Amino acid sequence: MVRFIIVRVLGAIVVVWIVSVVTFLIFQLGPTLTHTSPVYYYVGKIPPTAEGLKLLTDRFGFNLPLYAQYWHFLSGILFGQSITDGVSAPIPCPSPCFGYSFRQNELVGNMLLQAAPVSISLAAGAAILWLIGGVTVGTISALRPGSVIDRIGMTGSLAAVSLPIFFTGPILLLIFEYQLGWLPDVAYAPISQDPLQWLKSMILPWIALAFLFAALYARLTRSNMLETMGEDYIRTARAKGLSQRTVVLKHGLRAALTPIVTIFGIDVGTLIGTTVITETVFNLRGLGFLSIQSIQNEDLPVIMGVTIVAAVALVIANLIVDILYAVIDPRVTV
Amino acid sequence: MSITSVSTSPVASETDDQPFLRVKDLRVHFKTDDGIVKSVDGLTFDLKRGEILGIVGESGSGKSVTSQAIMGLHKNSNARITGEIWLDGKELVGASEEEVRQMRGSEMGMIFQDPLSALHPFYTVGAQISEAFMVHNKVSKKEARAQTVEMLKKVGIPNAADRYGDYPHQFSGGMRQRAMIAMALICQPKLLIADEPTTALDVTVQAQILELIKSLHEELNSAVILITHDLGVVAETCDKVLVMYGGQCVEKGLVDDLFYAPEMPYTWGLLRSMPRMDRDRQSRLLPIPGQPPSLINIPKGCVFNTRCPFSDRVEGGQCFTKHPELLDTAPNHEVRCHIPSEERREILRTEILPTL
Amino acid sequence: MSENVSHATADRAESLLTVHNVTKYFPGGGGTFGRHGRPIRAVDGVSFDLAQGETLGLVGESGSGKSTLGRVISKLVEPTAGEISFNGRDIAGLKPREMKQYRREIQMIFQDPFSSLNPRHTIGTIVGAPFRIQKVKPKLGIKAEVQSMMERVGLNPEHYNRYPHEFSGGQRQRIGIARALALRPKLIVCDEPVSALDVSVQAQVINLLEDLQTEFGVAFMFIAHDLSVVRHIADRVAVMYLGKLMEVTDRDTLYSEPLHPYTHALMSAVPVPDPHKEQRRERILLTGDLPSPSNPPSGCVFHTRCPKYRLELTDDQKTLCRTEAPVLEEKVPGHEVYCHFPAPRSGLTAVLKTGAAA
Amino acid sequence: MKIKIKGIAVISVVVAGALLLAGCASGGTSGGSSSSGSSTFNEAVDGVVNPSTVQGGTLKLLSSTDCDSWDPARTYYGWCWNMQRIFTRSLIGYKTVNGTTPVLAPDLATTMGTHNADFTKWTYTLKSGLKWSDGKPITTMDVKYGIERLFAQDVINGGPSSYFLATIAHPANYAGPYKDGDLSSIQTTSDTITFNLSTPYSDFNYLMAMSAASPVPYKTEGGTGFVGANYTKHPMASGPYEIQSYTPNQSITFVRNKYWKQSTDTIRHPLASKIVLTIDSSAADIDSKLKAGTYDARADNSIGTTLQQQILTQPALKKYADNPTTAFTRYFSIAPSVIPNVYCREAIFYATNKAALVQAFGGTTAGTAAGSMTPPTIAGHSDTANMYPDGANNTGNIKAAKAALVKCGKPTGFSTKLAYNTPSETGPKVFSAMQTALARVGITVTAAPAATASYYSTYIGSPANIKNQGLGIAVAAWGADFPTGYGFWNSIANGASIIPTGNTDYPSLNDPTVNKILDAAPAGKATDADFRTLDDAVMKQAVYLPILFGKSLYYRNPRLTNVTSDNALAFGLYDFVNVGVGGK
Amino acid sequence: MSLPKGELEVVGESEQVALDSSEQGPRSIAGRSLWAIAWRRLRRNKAALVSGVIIIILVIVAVFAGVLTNLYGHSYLTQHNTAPNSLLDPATNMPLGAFGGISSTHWLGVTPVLGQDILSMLMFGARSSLIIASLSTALSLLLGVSLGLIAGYFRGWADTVISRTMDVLLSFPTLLLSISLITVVSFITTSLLVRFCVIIFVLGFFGFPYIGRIVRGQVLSIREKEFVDAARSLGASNGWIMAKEIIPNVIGPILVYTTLTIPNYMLGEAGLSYLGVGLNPPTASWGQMLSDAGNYFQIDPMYLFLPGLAIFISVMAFNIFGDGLRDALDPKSTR
Repeated sequence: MVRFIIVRVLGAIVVVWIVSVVTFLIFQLGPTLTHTSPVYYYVGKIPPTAEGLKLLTDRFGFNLPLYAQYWHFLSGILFGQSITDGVSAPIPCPSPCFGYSFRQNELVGNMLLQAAPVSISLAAGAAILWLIGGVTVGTISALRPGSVIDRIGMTGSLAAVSLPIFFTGPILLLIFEYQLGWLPDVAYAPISQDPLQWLKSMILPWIALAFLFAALYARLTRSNMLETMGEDYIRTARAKGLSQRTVVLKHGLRAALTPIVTIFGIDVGTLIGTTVITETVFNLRGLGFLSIQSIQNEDLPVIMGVTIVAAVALVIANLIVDILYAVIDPRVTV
Repeated sequence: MSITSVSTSPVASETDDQPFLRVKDLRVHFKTDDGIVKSVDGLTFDLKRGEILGIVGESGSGKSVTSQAIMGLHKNSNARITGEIWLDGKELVGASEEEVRQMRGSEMGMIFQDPLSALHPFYTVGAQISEAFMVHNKVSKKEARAQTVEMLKKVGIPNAADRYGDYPHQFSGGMRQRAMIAMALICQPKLLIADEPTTALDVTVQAQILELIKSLHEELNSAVILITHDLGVVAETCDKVLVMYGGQCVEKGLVDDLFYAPEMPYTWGLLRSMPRMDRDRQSRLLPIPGQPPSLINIPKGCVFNTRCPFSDRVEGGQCFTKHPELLDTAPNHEVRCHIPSEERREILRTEILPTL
Repeated sequence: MSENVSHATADRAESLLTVHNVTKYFPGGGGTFGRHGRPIRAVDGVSFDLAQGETLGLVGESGSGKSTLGRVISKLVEPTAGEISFNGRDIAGLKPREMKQYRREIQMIFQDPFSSLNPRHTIGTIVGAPFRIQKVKPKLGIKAEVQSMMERVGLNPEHYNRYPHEFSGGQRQRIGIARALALRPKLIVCDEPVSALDVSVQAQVINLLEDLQTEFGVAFMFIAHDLSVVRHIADRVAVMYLGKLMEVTDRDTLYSEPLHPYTHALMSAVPVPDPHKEQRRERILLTGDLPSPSNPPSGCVFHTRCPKYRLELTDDQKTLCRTEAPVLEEKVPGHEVYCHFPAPRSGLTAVLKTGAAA
Repeated sequence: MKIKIKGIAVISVVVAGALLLAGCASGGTSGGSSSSGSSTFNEAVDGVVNPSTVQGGTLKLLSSTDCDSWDPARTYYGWCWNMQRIFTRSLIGYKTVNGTTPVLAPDLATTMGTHNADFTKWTYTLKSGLKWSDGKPITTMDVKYGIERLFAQDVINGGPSSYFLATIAHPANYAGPYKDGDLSSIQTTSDTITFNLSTPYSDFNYLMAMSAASPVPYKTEGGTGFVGANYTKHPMASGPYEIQSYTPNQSITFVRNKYWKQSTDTIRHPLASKIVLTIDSSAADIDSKLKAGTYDARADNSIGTTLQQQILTQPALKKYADNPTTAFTRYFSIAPSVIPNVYCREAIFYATNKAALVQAFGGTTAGTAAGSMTPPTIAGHSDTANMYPDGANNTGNIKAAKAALVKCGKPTGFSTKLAYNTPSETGPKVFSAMQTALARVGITVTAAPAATASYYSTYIGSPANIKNQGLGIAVAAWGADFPTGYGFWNSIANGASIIPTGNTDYPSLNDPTVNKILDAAPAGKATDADFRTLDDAVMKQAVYLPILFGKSLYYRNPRLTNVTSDNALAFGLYDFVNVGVGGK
Repeated sequence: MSLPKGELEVVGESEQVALDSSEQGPRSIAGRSLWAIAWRRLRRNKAALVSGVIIIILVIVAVFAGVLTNLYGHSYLTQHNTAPNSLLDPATNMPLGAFGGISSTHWLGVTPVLGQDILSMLMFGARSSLIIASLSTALSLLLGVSLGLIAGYFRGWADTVISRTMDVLLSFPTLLLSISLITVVSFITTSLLVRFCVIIFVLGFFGFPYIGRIVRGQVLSIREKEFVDAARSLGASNGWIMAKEIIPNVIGPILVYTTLTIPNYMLGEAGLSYLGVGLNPPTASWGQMLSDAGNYFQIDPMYLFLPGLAIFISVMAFNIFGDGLRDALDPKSTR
């Protein structure tokens, strides 16, 4: 097991490394392709004088060869670095240092730390909702295939899967916030400060996001469950005289949910960095919002930071899922 | 050992040697898109404690469906089950799911063909057996565990206590089937249904498992239904045999009757078509021509008529018009065939036995 | 069928296929980086030969390596070591064109009538595939040839355009046979061709195989776990255990006087459809499980489960079994055995010898 | 100056204009707290709504984005200049902000700057008793330092620094106080500060009224960790409020600066004891909060479509709304580098449907169709000027357009690209409207949307890019950074101001007549009539196609007192530093 | 088809036998391929059929959008925003009349601000949507099928390289990369064609690992089938085996996946357009409409509702049809 984990962690590190290289190349080379000095993407302005430009080019290291720039970027993440804005005392940026937004005058790390709780709240809350909702609906449907409940559940899920969040989101807002006025002030507040406000700000995004995923999970659960309930070992369980409840919950769900755990972990991991649309629709300042905002502002260090964090979240989710899978499915040889 | 024919002693249930299991006119029909599949169509048999009944037949002949009907495993499915199943004086077809469930495991146990897929891959073998014990016995986990280890020892699993915590995939095929047997028998049911228990196993392991079933059956004095397609297994293990074809019983009798005095042309065909290890090879096997019938469009008349080489010997083509009854031909020996009994024996003597 | 010919040693000279010391190791599983761990010795130094028109039965439990051996011979799997010569030529050094020729000479029939036919192709396509692949143009055209082949194996030639799912298991197996025979090969490796069939159908297929052998003079390597079927169809029989051959001899000798304890155990375990015999016969139960082929026992690979080793041998003899591997050699003329102490076993063979006079 | 409108950065405005409102400040009228007293539509535009002297309470503001910077030197958004007014003072300030002519007045200085004959030397005297929010006195060195910082281009980016770099004499490679120390051209005594300019500049007082000219504590700036670029996180307050807390992109809270004395400040009359600005990126949210009255006003720009529609249809709401002009002009830049033939450009002028464009920009509350570039608040404006008459209802003059096309030699039309920034609510609509209009005469336009962030700086702000990509038409907007003809025109029309990136003369207009007038203006040698001539000269080139003179729609909470529009700094946004909430 | 497995066995056989037994009766000699059987099953699935019809209508609308809007009489480019024929309230810019200006001439009303006909816009939106969805699906298929086939068939290092690559791709925050990529490219060129291509590339390329994995899995299992061995033992080359034996068997899953990927990419395009990095005007796009409608949804909810409904119906039709196809091709899968 230890060996398995080590190997998987090494693999994950390699993936993150590749992501860092590709991210660096895309975002560092991309601006150059637009015939604009990359300095622009750091400070948002090209200094009017050539001297000014050279000063900045040197300061950000754009005069160095690409590999050196990459190493600077990577070593910052690995070992930390000090950021200098040219005047004030160098700002210590401990590892993992994702750089410094010269536009926002903020360590990218701090911006990520500020945004992450929002995304995590969003992803976690929605995940709990959709997992419970989806699995329940899927299980009920699977137990009575072809029944009215099944049909309603599956048609509903199909419908829900087909509804984009930028459609359901505004409609939810329209109904609950503007028409009914139930959630008048939905500004996000950290759960540690104001749990009620936190809940109020999250409830609609959760519903919108969970609605979509619950539908996917209901379908997935149902199909897995149907497959599982047709397995020989379910027949065995029934032949033992177990009650239908035990058969379904202990023998059926256990096996049916195992593959879902994999998908679940990866979905949550993916969501943390990429709920761009949900966060846009609901005006939540999470990582997704931060990313789209920095893309629009062309704030390069932030874009790279978010991208890598999103990739790390996904890779970690993958890793956890892999390890978890080995734990819950004894057949996986470790 | 004797078969108490239902038709001849309708009051048998009040006598001392009442059959432990009585299946009467059992029909299991499935509704499908293509039509109704008559998997089992009018099956009747009795079984007493201490007896081993072999049910033989080709795939699709309704053997497994019968066994699952007895276990009540078709409840909550789209199967339509009619007829009667009496187990130890209790009728099962009309009973509620809950009543049947209570009896599953405690009154009747079952083992399946493929022990790997029949065991839950995520639970340890021990836990699965303990679970079977705990459903029907109010005991602590610890006691159940002790009982399970005991049972595992009994079915011949070495280091039973250590292997309690193993997962099914860590067991070999034979071990798994032993574990299945332990699971089926841990509540000491009086009826054990073994559905092709050795088909997936090698001959050497098959021999071990059959031995085990026989010895446990003797010890528990249980009734056993052994479903198989292998006449050798029947010859080795069973007291009585029921031959199924197209969802129906075509011949039923004691093992000796069946092997030495079979009367149904299908049984003859089965016996003749087998290559035998215990004999020098003949020049040629004598297969039954054609294919088994569809269970949706069961042929009119005798279910075997499309493949029977003797159907032209019955007057008026009855074989193709009239469904033959399952009739006594000798004590405890019933046959479903239009050919008169004497003629059948004559054919057996002159045409069949020499070719076996 | 050539039942009147005793193949024991007579035709060795004109052997069609000679297998010498063939070994196939698969890389051991486990480990994320793979390839470490002990290799699985699926076939471990097997030698035998096969004459033209002969049927060699290859029996053994699952995991004994018999299927792998069949696949090595039909070149689906490359052997790790050893030589295979066909018609006197070592097939290891065949050039691609010669290899293609070799493919024509050796065909296979598979166990699973469902997975051995591509469900998306019609029967015509399936049976005609050998011609297309080998770019052979039959005189009357592929369709006519295929239809005549279908007729020959007992299929309605009008079903040329039907799909495999429209046929029963037995019929599908006939399709597989037709395909194997299309190019008139010299050898067909039959990998458990009847194991998945019901008895009544099994007999039809066995008869068909025998007829075709007579007609086309093809040799069979007949892999099976069913000793009864092998007794019926094979001229010679090889018994395999854990990648090695335990005993090779002609059918009659094997069934009347098997010498290897493993063969004894196998034979005693086969249930015979005769209750009286069943009650009388001696039963040798093997204990334990098949050892892992990646970690075979030292010395004689069978000694861990050998009833003779356990019950009859002296300590010195046991030491020999444990430490020194026997070789497959002719202990009795025409009868090769892999055992230090081969001996017939009367209690067992009595049942087998009594013949039809039960 | 820039404003942000739904993600569009638009160069804009400080207004000069007509009327100066007498007695608006702390003058006469009642001090009653008639918190929801009578109010009418547009009341704050030219006057003061609910005049009051009641102090206390919290003013709650909303904006959709954070300021580009809170460092007075680095901000260039108009609304942020309005916010700077809350806590930052400079030598000169705007005393009167509403009406059409904001009036300059000394702020930190005792009087307006004195200058030499050719406007190359300007001297100011600092008031006494001025203190920073940490209690330390504000010195002339602080003022000087604040301006020296602008030269550190690698540190202090953003903001209108180019004005200062172009006017104040300095060594060629002077890189600001951080690297090169003192700038000798700015001389200080204990209470005076003298600027030596490299070129005459008669509008210098206007430069001194920019927040970029605000003092910054000499060398210490905002304290450890808050120097240089980081000053934005903790700018020192010289005005009546100081920053209590600031969370970027979330909120900023101002509380009263106890070291500020009313006696030193004739411009500001703060009432609220606290001002909170909350950032909420959803326009719909902002609208609903304003309507619900949980917030007082929007601090950054026009209210959203939803509230606009409600205001325009509900008189009960409309009376709390104002629709001031913004003194900026929305226009198309037509690049001669892409469309060299002036008649082809004229064809575009004639074919344009300004009515539809006004609609696309938000309708009549967003502005009125413009006939020339100079907005009403700037010298040289003429209500009647329209060199390219565009027909009744401003829907275009097809006939003239076709005639122009014939003269151009392309009677069947031609193709070009229309650049606009994205994402934006109006950009695509403006494009569609323009496309439809030009299609009427056979001119085909394809869309060239570009990311907002780089649109003005490197997309249409790069003459090379305009040429390379063939961006014949580009959406733009312009308002003067200070309300003079020179302030309006110099950056967009003077051939000398064309630079490779960050260019604001998008069509690269380089006309001798225009250049001459603009070159003379800093020396005070340009009259209003000259600017009228200039406007005509520009229009004649057919490179600036004016669309509309902008207006904005604002909504004020009924409880607000002392509300008036700030036309000097913030295109009519309310002058928040003087707004009260009736003590609550 | 929702029998528990134990019973399916019986049914499967009986179906089998049922077919065999019909040999006796008069019956067409031509066999019924699995496709024919799937088609028969599909025909019985009402919902799938209705969805199929909707898809066909959608395709027709997309292909003949120009003709249809001509017949209908309104180009979506026509703006009814200025006097004298304005359909908008001059003060608010919102459509006059109830429900976003629905009338006998403008069946689904007009847009706010510009007053364009919504129905014609939706029709052209269908075109954009389908072009992007189908071409990016094609790209995904091309990459996914070929790489999945190679990985699954040859295994070994090819598999390792391809699978790892797909893993890495799946670990990318693709949406962020897509947005950045589109932003960068749009800076270099404004060509509509390039824009289409970039969106198609972004959707298709980042989406291919999903189908690649599926195909690889399928190929891995198919190559273990004995018919592959049979072909190989006949001397068939790898190319022959892939083309003749394996591909025909993965077409089913690929087809199903295609019908399920198209709606995903429709949503993807709409999402990108919603975020402002999708299609630009004058190209009509549902996502763009939704994005624009977000500005007015409190005042003119119809404008939000209609493109939303268009996306919903199309996506759902594809999903239902895909589900139906899956059930028809593989009755045991009850997903």
